[in-house]
Amino acid sequence: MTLHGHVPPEPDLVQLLTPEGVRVDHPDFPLEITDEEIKSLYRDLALVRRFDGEATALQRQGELGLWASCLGQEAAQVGAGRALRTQDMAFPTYREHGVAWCRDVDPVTLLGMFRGVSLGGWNPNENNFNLYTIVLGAQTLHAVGYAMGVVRDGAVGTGEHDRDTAVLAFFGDGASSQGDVNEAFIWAAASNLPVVFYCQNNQWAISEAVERQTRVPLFQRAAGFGFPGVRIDGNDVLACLAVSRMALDEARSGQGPTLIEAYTYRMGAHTTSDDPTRYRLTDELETWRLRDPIERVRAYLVRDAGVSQDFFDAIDAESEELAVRIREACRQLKDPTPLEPFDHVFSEMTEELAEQRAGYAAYLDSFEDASLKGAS
Amino acid sequence: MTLHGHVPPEPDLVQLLTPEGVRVDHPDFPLEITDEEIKSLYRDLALVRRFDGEATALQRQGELGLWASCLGQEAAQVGAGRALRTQDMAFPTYREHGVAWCRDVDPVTLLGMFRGVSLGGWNPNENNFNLYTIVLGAQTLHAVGYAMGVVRDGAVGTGEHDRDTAVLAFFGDGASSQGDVNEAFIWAAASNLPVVFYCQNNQWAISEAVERQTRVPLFQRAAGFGFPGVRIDGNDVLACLAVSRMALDEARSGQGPTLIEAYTYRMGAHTTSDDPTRYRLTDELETWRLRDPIERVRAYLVRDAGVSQDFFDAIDAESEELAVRIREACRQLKDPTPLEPFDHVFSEMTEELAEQRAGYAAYLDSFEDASLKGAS
Amino acid sequence: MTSPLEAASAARTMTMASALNTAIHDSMSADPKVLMMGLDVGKLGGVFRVTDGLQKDFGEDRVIDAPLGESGILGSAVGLAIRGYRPVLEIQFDGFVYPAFDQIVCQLAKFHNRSLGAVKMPITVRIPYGGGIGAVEHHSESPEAYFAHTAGLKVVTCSNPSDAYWMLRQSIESDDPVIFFEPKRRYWAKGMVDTADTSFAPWPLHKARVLRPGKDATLVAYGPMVATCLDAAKAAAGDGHELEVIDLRSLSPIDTATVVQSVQKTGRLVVVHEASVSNGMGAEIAARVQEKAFYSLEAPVLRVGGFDTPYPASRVEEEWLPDVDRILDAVDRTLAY
Amino acid sequence: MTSPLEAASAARTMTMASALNTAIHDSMSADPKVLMMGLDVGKLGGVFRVTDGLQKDFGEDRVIDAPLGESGILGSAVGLAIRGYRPVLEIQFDGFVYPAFDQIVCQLAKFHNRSLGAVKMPITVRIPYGGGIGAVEHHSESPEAYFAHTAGLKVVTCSNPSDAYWMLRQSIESDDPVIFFEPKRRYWAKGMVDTADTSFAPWPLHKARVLRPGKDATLVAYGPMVATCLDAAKAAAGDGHELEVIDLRSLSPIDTATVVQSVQKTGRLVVVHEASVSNGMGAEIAARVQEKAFYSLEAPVLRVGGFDTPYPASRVEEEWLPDVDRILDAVDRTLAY
Ligand SMILES: Cc1ncc(C[n+]2csc(CCOP(=O)(O)OP(=O)(O)O)c2C)c(N)n1
Ligand SMILES: Cc1ncc(C[n+]2csc(CCOP(=O)(O)OP(=O)(O)O)c2C)c(N)n1
Ligand SMILES: [Mg+2]
Ligand SMILES: [Mg+2]
Repeated sequence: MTLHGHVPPEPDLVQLLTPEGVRVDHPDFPLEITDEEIKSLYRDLALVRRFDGEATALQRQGELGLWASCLGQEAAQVGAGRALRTQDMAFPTYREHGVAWCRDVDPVTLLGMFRGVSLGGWNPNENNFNLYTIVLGAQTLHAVGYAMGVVRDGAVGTGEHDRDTAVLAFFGDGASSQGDVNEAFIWAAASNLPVVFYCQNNQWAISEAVERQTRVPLFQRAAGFGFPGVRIDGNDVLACLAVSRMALDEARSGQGPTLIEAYTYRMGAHTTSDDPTRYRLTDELETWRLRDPIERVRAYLVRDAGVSQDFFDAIDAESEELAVRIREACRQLKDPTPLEPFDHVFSEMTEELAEQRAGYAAYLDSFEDASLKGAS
Repeated sequence: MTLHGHVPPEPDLVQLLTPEGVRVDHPDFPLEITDEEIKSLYRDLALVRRFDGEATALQRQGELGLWASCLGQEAAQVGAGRALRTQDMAFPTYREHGVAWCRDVDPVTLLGMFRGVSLGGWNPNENNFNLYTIVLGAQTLHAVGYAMGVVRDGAVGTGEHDRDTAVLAFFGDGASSQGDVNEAFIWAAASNLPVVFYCQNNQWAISEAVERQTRVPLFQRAAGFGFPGVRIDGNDVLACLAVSRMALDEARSGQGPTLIEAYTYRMGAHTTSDDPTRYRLTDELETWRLRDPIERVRAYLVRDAGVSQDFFDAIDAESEELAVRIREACRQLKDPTPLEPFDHVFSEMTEELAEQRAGYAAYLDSFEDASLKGAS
Repeated sequence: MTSPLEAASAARTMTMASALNTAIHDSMSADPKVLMMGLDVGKLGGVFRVTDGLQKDFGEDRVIDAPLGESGILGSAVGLAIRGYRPVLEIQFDGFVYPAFDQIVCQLAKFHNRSLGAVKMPITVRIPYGGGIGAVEHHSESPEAYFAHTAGLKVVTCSNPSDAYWMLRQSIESDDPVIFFEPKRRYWAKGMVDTADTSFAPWPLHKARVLRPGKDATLVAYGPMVATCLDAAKAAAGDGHELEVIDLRSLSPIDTATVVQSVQKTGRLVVVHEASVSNGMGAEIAARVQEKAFYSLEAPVLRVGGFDTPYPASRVEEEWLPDVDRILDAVDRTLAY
Repeated sequence: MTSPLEAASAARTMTMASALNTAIHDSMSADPKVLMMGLDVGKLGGVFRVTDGLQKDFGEDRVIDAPLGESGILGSAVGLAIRGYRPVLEIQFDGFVYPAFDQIVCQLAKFHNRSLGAVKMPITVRIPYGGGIGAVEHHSESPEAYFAHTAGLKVVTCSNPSDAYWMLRQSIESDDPVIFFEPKRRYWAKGMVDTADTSFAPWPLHKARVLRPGKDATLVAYGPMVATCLDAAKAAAGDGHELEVIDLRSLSPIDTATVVQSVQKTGRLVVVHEASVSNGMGAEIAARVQEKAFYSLEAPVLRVGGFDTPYPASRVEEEWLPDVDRILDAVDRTLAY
């Protein structure tokens, strides 16, 4: 024998709806779902895409400083987001606009952060959707700590539907290389915490292909830490929903963490600041276009569920309304005043900071007296 | 199916010499070794134990500030240490006195660090034995970087015995939870580096049992990152030697990283500052005493290799000489002068620091003038 | 460890370590959301025994031996706080806080701000710090300035058992993150602690305290150097110099007013700390005092601290660390101006 | 990117980004041990294109897209240095250096010392820093004081393309670790760079430079604030005040002498930086100047910097950052003393 040279078999990718829109069964992950529910998922997907596209447009128009598009990842996000129960808590990265949507976070609030009127600015505990976290992987440890709290609150394994709580931690293929993410795995395993780690492997971390991070499928990492991992077709909203549900259920019932790798693709640039033509081929894009997460649902609905054009027209109209609403609301977002940065540094402003603030206020006033700043 | 509930089979523990001193074969890890070589390993083990015990005694006598004993881990260290070729590089923690021994680092130099006359103070490139690293896990990334250099130097996979170079990175069961160690796994796997990660699972991280870090055997973690892992009887110097050799050979030949988990036991306190009676039972100690790494080699030598008492007497005498030598040398280690801390901050002292040093020198001189310090 | 509640009637003499232990105990008794987490804080009671007995009293769910990762300790504490808990953390030694630096600077310090005040971060990070105990590398450092430079953190340090008790209780009660530096070489120093004081906070957490009045020059110190400065003042008194000694206590925010008032009286200031001088706390205090007491200063503010070198090997640490002589040397220099 | 060696004959106008790129290129050409490593530094050429074309010229072995972990980047660089390499590292943005803080403070800064000089750490850590570019959180910070407080590190920053080129080359040639801060909002500012200057180092790496002489007050700045201070000085000249502007360039060690000399002439000093004021570089400079130029100062050293808050949302950053008006306000205050 040698130590090296054992090639593990290529993993299954759990799929319940093919790119062509054919509903298939998976022996391990059954999903009971009505066509009405699938229509509702379609609506989510379509609206998220529209909102995301509008945000990209707003950035081009100079209304946002930046936008990190989730184009192509809508199924991965909506599938996971719709698997959550109200009491569950989600810890997103900066790209989970589809999950935010499912958690009823107003898209305009998200825009506020990318416009630069706030650094986040929503209450994580209001919709059980944490603030976006930009430092890669940091939020996975927050998810772990939150889950420790859940356990201490006795909100795991009671069997009560509205009490048992799971935590869903998002991260990307790139972030999987951060120490924090691996520490989160360790903590979750060692204390058997109710955390589902949800890695959207969109094949890229800015310009670095996932091969730069790992030479084996990412979901396999979980087994090394002692909990299950599974790779799913991240462009198949049904697979994402089914597997997320099962993992969240098992977390809530006290069976511990799971790692889900949603195999998907970042169809857009990393952010609006990025130029992907510098590092990837359009071929790849074409391949993935054929696996579009929305088209397949539409194909299924049209062909197998007999959904009429009216339904799609209505959603188009709703999308358009949404776009108009957020566009206008975005433009009307108020800039912070010069003194607002002092406001929430501490729960109560320190004397030291109050003094600094007062000095700055007096300085600003001196311009009002002088009637304009910049005249000196 | 459910995601959870699949219990992996308990791992094999590679063993070539039983606690009773019986030589056994392992189908995957053959070891060709003469009795003369085993006698030489015995000598290493015995001298390392003597040196380590002497250091503990020196600490008790107030000659050292601290000592981190390797008692019980001699086989894990000597087995790995003797598997190294001259050109290989070892990155120890703070407990690898047995590896230092194999690399011909003078024990007295190690004592200097624990006495407090230096912060390390040997040249890592002289014996290809890095400085002790106290910050847990940090050295595993240094090993990775060093291995990147090895690859860039074309010192991997050439087939030249004295050129191909492997890197051996030590860490403990506790340190396995640090982000750095997991990042090191990621880097080594992604770039297929010639690193052998060598985890001495001595069951404890100060007072924390290994179960606090992981619920599955540590060697399994490697597979999740895409390289082989193997658990060996860390108290069996032959297993340690055989498996380390194979892993280092495969690293040198360009087959990439391996994780070896040497399953062993910290027979002593964490350090001389520690009081293990507060957190562990003596039962455990008794169990492990029966697995002593040295006794089994002695039993084998006496029973199966017909080694006479003379051999053991000679080693006892050599041990005693060693102890005397280091005891005396330790007491004679020179304290740094007050100005020495300024010496190696930079490769060339900055003007700023030179000024600070001059100011302090003048201050010290003022006492010499005044003939004593502390008189003010 | 007897709970102070059982012995409420009177003040007691205790070591600083014991005062800290009692503070955590009392905070945990008072509020079920308070948790204690760190390495070896359970059965072992921490390497300095500051958490001795707490796991026995409050169970493994509230006194948590963490997996071995400082980033994990800080990051999970942030998550616990989002869920409404008030974690008290122990970093085993000063030199091991850096793996957690990212979570401290980017998350702990900023989360409340990022949420526009919606989420509080009532996390206390206890860090035994400073040198003089003959330890190996990374066990004797004074990293306080890194944290004092980080907006969103409060940074305090105690110099005696009574402050240890009360300042730790106040820190745990604070809704903001507090980095709580414990001068490890003073852990075994004894002092009176009145844990039954009903006014709870005998002294505001962020206020400095004049420990010894004097008119010739002011010494400002904190943590381990306070006792050294008091010794220096005693020695100076023998030479006829009356030094005012201020225990700064809070490093962020800084009670500048107390220092300035003193300097307005004495006209001379020496700041003392173990940390390397450059960009240390002494720089900030000097900068503030020269600004706010410009016309009062009869000599420049002088700084006595560790040199701008890595903390040295322990056999030379006593030479490297500020001591009475080096402080008096600075006093002589300021008086000579 | 044309190698400057091919165009050695003359000075050229280039952007700071291009000057940095050329510096790395020339360093890599000059010494095969120099490597470039970071996130997205390969095909993409870095998010700011500072490493544009380098991978094409030097191959993937020497221009390395790192796995995504800053601790890994720093830690592996330390290992490369032990093996004899000279890594140049790119940290993508200021706010992402913290996961590497432990490796920087405990290893990079201390390794040479720990080895008693046996091992050099010729590692350059490039960090684009500072605000004013309308970015989201963590992309606009100024963490230089953390590093300047860390013994064993050298810390420098450039304010113009020529310094960018030469200081980076000098940093890469240095046998000590250098934290090299690049003012990202000035990446596209242009200036003359003479890469063919045979004297190699037109100005010592750790020496400050007087950019504009003046007699009424001194402005000390570095990196992004140098241009702002020059603007302020121009505006002040209109009001009849002659301000001397010093580009500090090196934050550790600090060229105190140049600053003190200036203050001895002007009697007044304002220090300007983007970082939060408390415990920032301004504190250290104030502390040194009041000590070394005590009798020359006619007014206290004033500091203009970011407030003691987290870096704010970008729509208010221009108000938060020091600008010409805030600098002139401080100048007015110091002149009024
Ligand atoms: C600690 C840290 N380092 C660097 C960055 C800069 N950065 C932002 S996103 C990104 C790539 C992340 O890739 P991945 O985790 O795959 O997520 P994706 O963007 O593809 O959704 C990088 C390097 C960061 N945000 N945090
Ligand atoms: C980053 C860091 N945190 C904490 C410590 C303090 N510490 C020293 S040894 C140790 C336990 C290490 O356990 P393990 O890795 O199993 O190695 P062992 O001591 O058993 O050989 C701890 C917590 C440290 N050295 N570094
Ligand atoms: Mg990605
Ligand atoms: Mg151990």
